[in-house]
Amino acid sequence: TTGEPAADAGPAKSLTTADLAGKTIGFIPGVNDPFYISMQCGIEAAADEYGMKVSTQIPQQFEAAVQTPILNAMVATAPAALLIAPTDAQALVPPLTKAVSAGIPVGLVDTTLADPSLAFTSISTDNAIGGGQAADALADLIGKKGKVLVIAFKAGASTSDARQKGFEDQIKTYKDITYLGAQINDNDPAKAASIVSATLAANPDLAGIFATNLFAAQGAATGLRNSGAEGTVKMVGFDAGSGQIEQLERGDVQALIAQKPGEIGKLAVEQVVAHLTGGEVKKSIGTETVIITQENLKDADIQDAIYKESC
Amino acid sequence: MATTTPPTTETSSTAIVGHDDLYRQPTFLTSVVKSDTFRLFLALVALIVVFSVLKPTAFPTLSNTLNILSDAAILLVLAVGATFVIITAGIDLSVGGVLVFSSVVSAMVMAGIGDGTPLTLIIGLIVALVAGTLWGILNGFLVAKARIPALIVTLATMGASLGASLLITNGVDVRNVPFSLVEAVGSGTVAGIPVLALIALVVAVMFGIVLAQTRFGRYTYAIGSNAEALRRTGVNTTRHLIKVYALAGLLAGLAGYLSTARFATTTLGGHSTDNLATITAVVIGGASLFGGRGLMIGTIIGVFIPVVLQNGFVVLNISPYWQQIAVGAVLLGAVYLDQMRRRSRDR
Amino acid sequence: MATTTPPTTETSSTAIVGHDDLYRQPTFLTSVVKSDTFRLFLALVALIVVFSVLKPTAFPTLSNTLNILSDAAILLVLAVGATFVIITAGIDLSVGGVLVFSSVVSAMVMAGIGDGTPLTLIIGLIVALVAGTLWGILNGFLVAKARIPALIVTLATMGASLGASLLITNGVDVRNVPFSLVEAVGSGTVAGIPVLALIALVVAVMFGIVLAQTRFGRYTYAIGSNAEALRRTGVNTTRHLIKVYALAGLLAGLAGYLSTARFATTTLGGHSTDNLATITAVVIGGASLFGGRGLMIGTIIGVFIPVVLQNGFVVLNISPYWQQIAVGAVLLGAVYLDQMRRRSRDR
Amino acid sequence: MPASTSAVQPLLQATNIKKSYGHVQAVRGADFTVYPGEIVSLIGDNGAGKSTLVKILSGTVTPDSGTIEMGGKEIKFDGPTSARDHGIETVYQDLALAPDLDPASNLYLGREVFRKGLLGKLGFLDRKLMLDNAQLQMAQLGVKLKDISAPVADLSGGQKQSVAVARAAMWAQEIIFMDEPTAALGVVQTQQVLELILRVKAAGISVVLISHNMPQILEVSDRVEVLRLGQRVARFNAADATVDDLVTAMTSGTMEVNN
Amino acid sequence: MPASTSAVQPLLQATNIKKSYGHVQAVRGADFTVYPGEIVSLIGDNGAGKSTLVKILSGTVTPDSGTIEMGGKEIKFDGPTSARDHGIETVYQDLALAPDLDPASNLYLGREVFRKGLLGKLGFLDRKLMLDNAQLQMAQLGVKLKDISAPVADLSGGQKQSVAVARAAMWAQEIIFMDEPTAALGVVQTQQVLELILRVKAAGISVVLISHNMPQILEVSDRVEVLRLGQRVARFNAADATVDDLVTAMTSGTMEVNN
Ligand SMILES: Nc1ncnc2c1ncn2[C@@H]1O[C@H](COP(=O)(O)OP(=O)(O)OP(=O)(O)O)[C@@H](O)[C@H]1O
Ligand SMILES: Nc1ncnc2c1ncn2[C@@H]1O[C@H](COP(=O)(O)OP(=O)(O)OP(=O)(O)O)[C@@H](O)[C@H]1O
Ligand SMILES: O[C@@H]1[C@H](O)[C@@H](O)OC[C@H]1O
Ligand SMILES: [Mg+2]
Ligand SMILES: [Mg+2]
Repeated sequence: TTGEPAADAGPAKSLTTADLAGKTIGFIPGVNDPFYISMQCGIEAAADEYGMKVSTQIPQQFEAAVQTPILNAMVATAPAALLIAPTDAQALVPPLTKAVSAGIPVGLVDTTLADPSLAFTSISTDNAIGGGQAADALADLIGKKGKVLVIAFKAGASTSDARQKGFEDQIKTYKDITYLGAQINDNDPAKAASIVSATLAANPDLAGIFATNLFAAQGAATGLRNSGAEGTVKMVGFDAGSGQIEQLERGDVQALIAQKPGEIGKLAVEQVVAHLTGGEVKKSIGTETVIITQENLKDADIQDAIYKESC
Repeated sequence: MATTTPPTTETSSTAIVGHDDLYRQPTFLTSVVKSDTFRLFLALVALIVVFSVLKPTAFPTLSNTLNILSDAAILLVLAVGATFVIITAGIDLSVGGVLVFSSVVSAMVMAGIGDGTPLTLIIGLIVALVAGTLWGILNGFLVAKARIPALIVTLATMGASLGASLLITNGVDVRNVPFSLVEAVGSGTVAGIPVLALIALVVAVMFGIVLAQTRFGRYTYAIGSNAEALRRTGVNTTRHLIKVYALAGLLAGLAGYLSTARFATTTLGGHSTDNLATITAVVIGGASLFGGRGLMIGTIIGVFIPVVLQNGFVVLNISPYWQQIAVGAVLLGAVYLDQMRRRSRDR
Repeated sequence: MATTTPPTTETSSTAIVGHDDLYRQPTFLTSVVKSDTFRLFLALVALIVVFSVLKPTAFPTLSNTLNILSDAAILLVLAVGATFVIITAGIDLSVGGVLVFSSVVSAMVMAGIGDGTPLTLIIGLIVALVAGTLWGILNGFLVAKARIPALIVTLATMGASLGASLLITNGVDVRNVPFSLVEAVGSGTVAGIPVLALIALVVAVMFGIVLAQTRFGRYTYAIGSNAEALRRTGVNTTRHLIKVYALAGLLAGLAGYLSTARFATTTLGGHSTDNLATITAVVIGGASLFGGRGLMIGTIIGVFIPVVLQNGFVVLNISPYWQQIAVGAVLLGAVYLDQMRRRSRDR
Repeated sequence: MPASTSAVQPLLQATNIKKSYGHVQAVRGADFTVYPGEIVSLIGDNGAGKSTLVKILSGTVTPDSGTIEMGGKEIKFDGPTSARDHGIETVYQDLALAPDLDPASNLYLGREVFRKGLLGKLGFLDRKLMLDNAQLQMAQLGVKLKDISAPVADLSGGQKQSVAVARAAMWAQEIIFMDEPTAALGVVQTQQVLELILRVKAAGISVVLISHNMPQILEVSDRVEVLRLGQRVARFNAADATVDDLVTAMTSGTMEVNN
Repeated sequence: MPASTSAVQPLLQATNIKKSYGHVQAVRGADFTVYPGEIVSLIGDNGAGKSTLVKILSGTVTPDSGTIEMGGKEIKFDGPTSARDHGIETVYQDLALAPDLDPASNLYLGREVFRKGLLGKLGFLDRKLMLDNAQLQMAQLGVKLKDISAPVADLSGGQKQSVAVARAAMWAQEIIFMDEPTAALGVVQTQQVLELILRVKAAGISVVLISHNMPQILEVSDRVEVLRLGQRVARFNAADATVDDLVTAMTSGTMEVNN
């Protein structure tokens, strides 16, 4: 893990770790999925060590307009600190500014803001690097030549954009690979499936697909299977829910870029504690990704990287 | 002011006007060709022709046709139910949630049994159908008995069924469904045709016949046309409405099962727009949201128009931003063509 | 079978039945208290009381009240337009897309000018209103002139306006909007009340008066009640319908501007559910999707019920999965209470 | 059947029926009697409450209070089904047709005929039979439809009314209520309906006729009951009454002495 | 105004009007004439095409072919507005009321009265004035409404029809078409409408009356035109005609010699 020391370390009033017991951390993920569930597990486990409670509220869609009222209501309950995966890099700035001015320290997890300075910490996967890794992995799988497609889960979501960008920048370095561009599935697996089958119809020689999150991967794998192209067309997916692992085992998918949501959660709680107790706070922490393939799947550390379904 | 009484010629017989002159019985062919649905069908054909001409190597191929069929299958099953609901002047926004719920409980049961024998698959199917039907009955009860507007009822049950699914799964998709289900139903084919598509077509044809030929269908039209008139003839309209929503639930249950088979997992996060897609298909097909009108053949065409559009645009590799615009434009065009003839009658 | 002619007593006068006996003029108070909307209002009050009792420290606070007002503001602006549309028996699914489009073009213009002077903000407002209105006119034209079902029209323009927004922004939200806009409108307050909420309330009251008191409002009811009757009286119903959709577009444009101010950016991905939320609010408020009925005060209450519910459940820290179920249940309950009295009349 | 004496037991006897809509009292303590096999006219000014009373007596509307007896036994209609089970059919003033369905479907609405055999068991309709019979019924009323498969919405005013009349006539067993059945009908069709009414009576079925056409009423009725402001104010033997008697009773607000 | 000779120029002259709906020919070459200040009845069997013809002559329906002249000049109605601009008002058989609006709103539909001053300019309605006038108009037709603010949907059949009649009478300048205006009316109200028709005529406005009540027609009309199967088959001077003449013309299928 990397990180730079925070500019303004610690809040006005410092507590001892003993004071933390019974206090609540509010957690608002981007949407309901195994990635955020694993993160919630990490947060709850870490909070438990300090006797803190976690109150989680989940938007039904990965949308700022859906997330904002939840945030506002959460602020009304005055938690000791708030951890949030903003669904838009800018749209969440005003309500989060209000939260901060209401005296609630805000930490960003997974996604981030265009200007994260209002948060005392932001912790996320380096998604651009992850996208680049996906490009390399896919290039290897297809022998560094052929047509590739990206399924972006949502236009405008910082993680989706960064993964796509990272992938695009890296895939350009392979001169024999033709990049077909990105199609957007709006977090809808069925849409991803039909995009894949239609692309295959237009490009029967499609060589590879990169799916930027698990909703995209789930649908893309289905599309391949329906067209009988599973295995022939190579696929790299972001995220490693159990469903993705199963697809990997079956050979529908060849590689997964796994994030470390549990660790993001754990680190986030540590930063909350540091912030509340006047310890040293890291303003920004990047977590790594792990590439999972059939070959390394059985490794113990890789098994750890698989997202949790319950804590 | 004086009134005038202008002159009048008394009648004298000139020609007997035959009664039957006033009505020219159309031949079967002309009545098909002049029907609304036929024009819609032509619009669909036109779309297919255009895409085929623009991308002859990729669009009109067997495999792409099968793609389109698979993409449309689950939507079609939902739309069959929605056709009944909409003809009653109702609306069902809950189908996506009910689909997910049925998918979840049936997947859990199958996973619980743990093997992939045909019996297990059949048990799973029954569970899905029952689960869907129960939600449908709840919808129907609240609409017909409690008289709460269908929009509110089904919006509420959409949230409730999705919430219940998340609760029982703890928010995580059920994935250990028997793979035999995926092989047999999800990606299986019979005579080269995807099983999913076959099931959907059988469902559409079967319920198309029910709608057109049976008393159940007739009451469905009558409720949408004038529920009070039907009630006054002594029909229990409440019960019929409940049955219609139950049918929509049953089909959403079936769709849930098919979805599990297709994706090899439940798809908790993926069905928030199914309701609009379904209603759109039915309305494209010529049914009126005000009830009393609609045909199953229209719904079938109405399902395929957006699916073909979406497939065609991806095949043409049109940028996704343009796609949204183009889909809208073509949709309007197709429906407009169809609509031109309907003017004379009311809304 | 023989027929009988039973005996008859000839009439003889006993009592004169006064005509006015047959109708008891209700007092103003009883007519308010017995009105549908009042019961809905009571349901809202009941909700607020329950939440306040359960969480007295967090729910009934000034700051939380202001939160709720801000959360409701943009939805309310949209719902005001939708009230008109729904009373005409129409539907507008495009508001989310039109909101985004207006937000995008006005943000781009303001960013282009580059300063944050009041003039710039006003230009931005005008751009947003014009953009929204143009989409609304397009909707109205296609619905009223081309006679395409409103559901299809507005679904198509929803996609088209969103697609256009994505195209002109290249899918990246416009972020460099003048911060003065955010300060003045987005998070500004007047006498402690959020400017957003003030604007929304002014809009609601103003158009509530238009609906109730002006010819524009009356034609709106008349079109939804019996468009053909209005047409036969010589009113240009096409033009009026276009105006109604234009108004909905205008208000979506305003909502887009307010959204830019609130979020300090355009929110390309954030409005796919605005249409259903809006329609739901109007229908909770007592308007009928079949047209001819609805009140602005109902819409206002109808906007606040779901917003208060959502806020209250989060404040109570109810598990999010349960929330979806609970929201549905409470919604049904509130509308049911309100609906009980409406039975007698038609759908 | 006994001769016309007060000893004849009423077929249907409604007593002190009340019904309000909101603040409006539509029927305020009305009585009404139908004897077996008679034609009784129910007359009254516009808004007197005739249609409301008919809806109550045919189970379509639930009264606020009052009793209804058939054959001396009190009955409670819970919905039109129970009225139908008592052999009551009604031609409603608003016709109560499904405008999107064709005349045949409307005639058989709620009494569809199934096909023979398995298909019938499955709920399949015998459309041909219903269509043919419908055409027959309509022809008996002097109505020839140009396009028998056109939805009722497309019919002329009189044609619509004929469909409603034909339907009630087809199914009645004990009583037909006819709320202004000839209002929209042509001369010939009106005559046919009056003949129909006499045929129905001859078959032992009672007819309750609502009409504003006084000569017509005196022509066909055995008795006349008069409603005013929601109450019965007079009863006449048609043979003894004149148009003037009827008009006076309808308009001058006297209330009958209970007999 | 000249005495009744053929030299009188028709106020409205429709020639060879045709209109089909799908496969159904509703009007098949009908002619129709209205002279200034007369009451002319348009009669015919159910389905003869009377209502369709009225809709065409009041601009509501566009004919497939045929010409309409007013005051000798050919006119094209593009919608009801232009007919209204020619001083034509119509009582439609289907009444064409907005059921959710109250009677006053319906009477003034399309001709709302604004408040005085600025508010009026802004489109604010003078609801009190309209309400008061509406009550007056209805009273003139002998109709007292129990709840003047109730939506028209809640009125009795006759009350609804009175609203439609009152509306047309209020606004007509040249011609009123009345498509069975008394079908649902009580005795008193019918008499009032007939008197209204005579008053209207006395004011120099022509009335076209459609009715199936032959005695009524002979009582009030100056002339009668007969439609059969979509064509004019006869014309009568009311004074010279008997009910039998009319019925024969309506039913026995002769076609008039052009005069
Ligand atoms: N559903 C309703 N809601 C409110 N008021 C109603 C309703 N139905 C009838 N009324 C009122 O009750 C009264 C009686 O109406 P009803 O239809 O029974 O009269 P009617 O005798 O049949 O008159 P008509 O001869 O005009 O048909 C009228 O004043 C009418 O306005
Ligand atoms: N909108 C329509 N669509 C189809 N057919 C129609 C339509 N309107 C009328 N018709 C048909 O045209 C014919 C004439 O109808 P119209 O209403 O003009 O008759 P009418 O003379 O007014 O009869 P009535 O005395 O019964 O009112 C009828 O056969 C009717 O079925
Ligand atoms: O990182 C997240 C993950 O890929 C998934 O949950 O989708 C949203 C992303 O932000
Ligand atoms: Mg009546
Ligand atoms: Mg007619």
